[in-house]
Amino acid sequence: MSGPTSTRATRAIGIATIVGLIWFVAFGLFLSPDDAVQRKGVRILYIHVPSAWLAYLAFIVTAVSSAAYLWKRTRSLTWDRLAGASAEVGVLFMGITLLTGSLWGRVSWGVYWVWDSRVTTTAFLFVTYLGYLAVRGLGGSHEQRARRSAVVALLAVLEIPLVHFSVEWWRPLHQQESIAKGKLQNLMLFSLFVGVIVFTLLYVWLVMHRQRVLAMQDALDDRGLEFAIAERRQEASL
Amino acid sequence: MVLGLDLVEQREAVRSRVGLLGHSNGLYTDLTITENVAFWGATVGASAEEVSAAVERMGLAGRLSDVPVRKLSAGQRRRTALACLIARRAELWLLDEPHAGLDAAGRDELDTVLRAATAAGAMMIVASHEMERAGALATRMVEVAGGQIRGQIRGQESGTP
Amino acid sequence: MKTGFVILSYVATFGGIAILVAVMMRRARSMSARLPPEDQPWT
Amino acid sequence: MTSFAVTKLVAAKDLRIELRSRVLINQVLPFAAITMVLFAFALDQDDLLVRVAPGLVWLATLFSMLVVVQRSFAVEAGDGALDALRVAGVPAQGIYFGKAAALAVQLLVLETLLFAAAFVLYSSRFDGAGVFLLITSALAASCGLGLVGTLYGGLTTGTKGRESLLPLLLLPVVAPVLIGATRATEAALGVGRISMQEGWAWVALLVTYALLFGIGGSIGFGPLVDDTA
Repeated sequence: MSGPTSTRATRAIGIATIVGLIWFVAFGLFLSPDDAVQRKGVRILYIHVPSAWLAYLAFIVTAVSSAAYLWKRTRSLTWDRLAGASAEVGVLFMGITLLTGSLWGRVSWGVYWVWDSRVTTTAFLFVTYLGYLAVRGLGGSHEQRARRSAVVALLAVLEIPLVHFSVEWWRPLHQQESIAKGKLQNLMLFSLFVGVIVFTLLYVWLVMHRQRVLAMQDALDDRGLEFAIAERRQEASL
Repeated sequence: MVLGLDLVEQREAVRSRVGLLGHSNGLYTDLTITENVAFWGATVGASAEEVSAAVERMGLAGRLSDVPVRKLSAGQRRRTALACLIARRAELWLLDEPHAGLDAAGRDELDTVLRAATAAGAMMIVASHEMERAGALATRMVEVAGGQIRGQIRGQESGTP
Repeated sequence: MKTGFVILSYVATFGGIAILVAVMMRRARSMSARLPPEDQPWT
Repeated sequence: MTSFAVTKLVAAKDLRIELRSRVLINQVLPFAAITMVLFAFALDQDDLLVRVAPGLVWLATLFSMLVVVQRSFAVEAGDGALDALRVAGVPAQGIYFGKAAALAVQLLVLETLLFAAAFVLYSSRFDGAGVFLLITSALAASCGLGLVGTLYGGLTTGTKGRESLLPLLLLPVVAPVLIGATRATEAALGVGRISMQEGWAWVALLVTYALLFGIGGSIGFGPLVDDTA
């Protein structure tokens, strides 16, 4: 598993993540009992709930590092790359949340999608951060990209409460969903707990690697740029 | 220090007193010459007289001034942009290849206008490939290549630009 | 039918992550080859 | 030059350009009208149409807004006018609020005409009491849309793939305005199971939305449009 972006730290976290994943799948699929109410359906929740929390964590990290980039004293492209890497991993987890959520909905109520406030806000977040990643893809220098995406990330934070509040008013939370969460026995709670730990490790591991890949990408762009300038300077002095 | 302002601390303040004219003229093509110049004048609260004086000095007065910018020639657009600089009381002009894209007549018109402006006291830094034309205008010339100053062609070392 | 969906959610989640990680690692290897060590401060 | 004076100046300039080029009347309005007619074809039942008329009007407004925003910044980017303004030290807040005000005015004109079309095409009816709620919600929604449209319009000017990026960024963001304005309009027209009092609650949400984006936008607009480091 050790690649060019690996260090002792990522290797340690990587191993811990893999061990955790094996535990998680074992508990999630086999060791934990069926739920009294929804029998097997609860196993999907073991992925759905942690990935939702990790997606929110990822977007908080993106917002904080965007603010750190914009603040004069702590301005550095590392913050920008961390914001980008965390947003990418966040979108991945949000995608998993939506996928497992709709599978769980299908299993529990026989319908893939339900227009209640939480699911709608999740979908909104997914699209918003797809927009954020599209903004990161625009041209311009690294500093322009960093500044532009930092502002968009902070604007996203401004939008979230607005959307959540208006969607909450529009379609209050479904009753069944809150009941299902209510009575999880301890073994199930433990699976959920393992899920959160493992997903957090996975998130950290992914972000560390992704951030270094972005750093290399920037370095490659800069090399390309320097080469062009050097060539022009040489050309001018002929 | 530029125009008495420290470029590090007062970056924003110096902008309003400097006029940059690059390849794009920064005009609203749907509006007429007078409307464009009046708009730019209004950003510094210039009076109607100042606006018409600016249009006058750039040789755009009369019927021409009510023509939408999109119908103008490149030379006329360039002069409209310069009129906007005058209307917004820019003291230092930074002109990037002002002659680019103009025909011979347009260049002569531009030279007379630039010479009149410097006579009226405007300070100008012109970047141009056309040595003879720029040479005729400049009181001091410096050759720049590959981002470094190569040499001083004419004009005193120090003293007024 | 329910177990099918459960298995699907696990396979899709961890299969997807595994594929993305493989792609990322491959791109990292190709980029790292073209970059001198000083551009990779973590090494 | 105070920001407020610049706001008035920029708004007047944008509206004069619009009056001169009449893009709103020649292109945007026909587009919106066609959208309304297509909605009628798609939905096909008259009683259903009356019920969903508010939603259709606001949907047509949102899609038209994309065209108006793109036009508003095409005018700036065409000859580098926006960059020239920033290089000349014109305050970004002034430009932001100026362009947002001009956009809001154009949206209000558009909404008035679309509501008229709704009364004709969808035979919507309403009593006097709803007028005040209808006008207030339209005003609040237009301000919110004007501010948000200018903010993301400024972000996407001059970038490649701009046509597809603006809807991707803008449409999710205006979801609260779509929900709020539609509910408030339904209350005003007395369709749907929403009371007048609830309608006013949605207007409060629209006002909060506009205020938040007024503040956030005026801070974010400068950095978004400045290309200098």
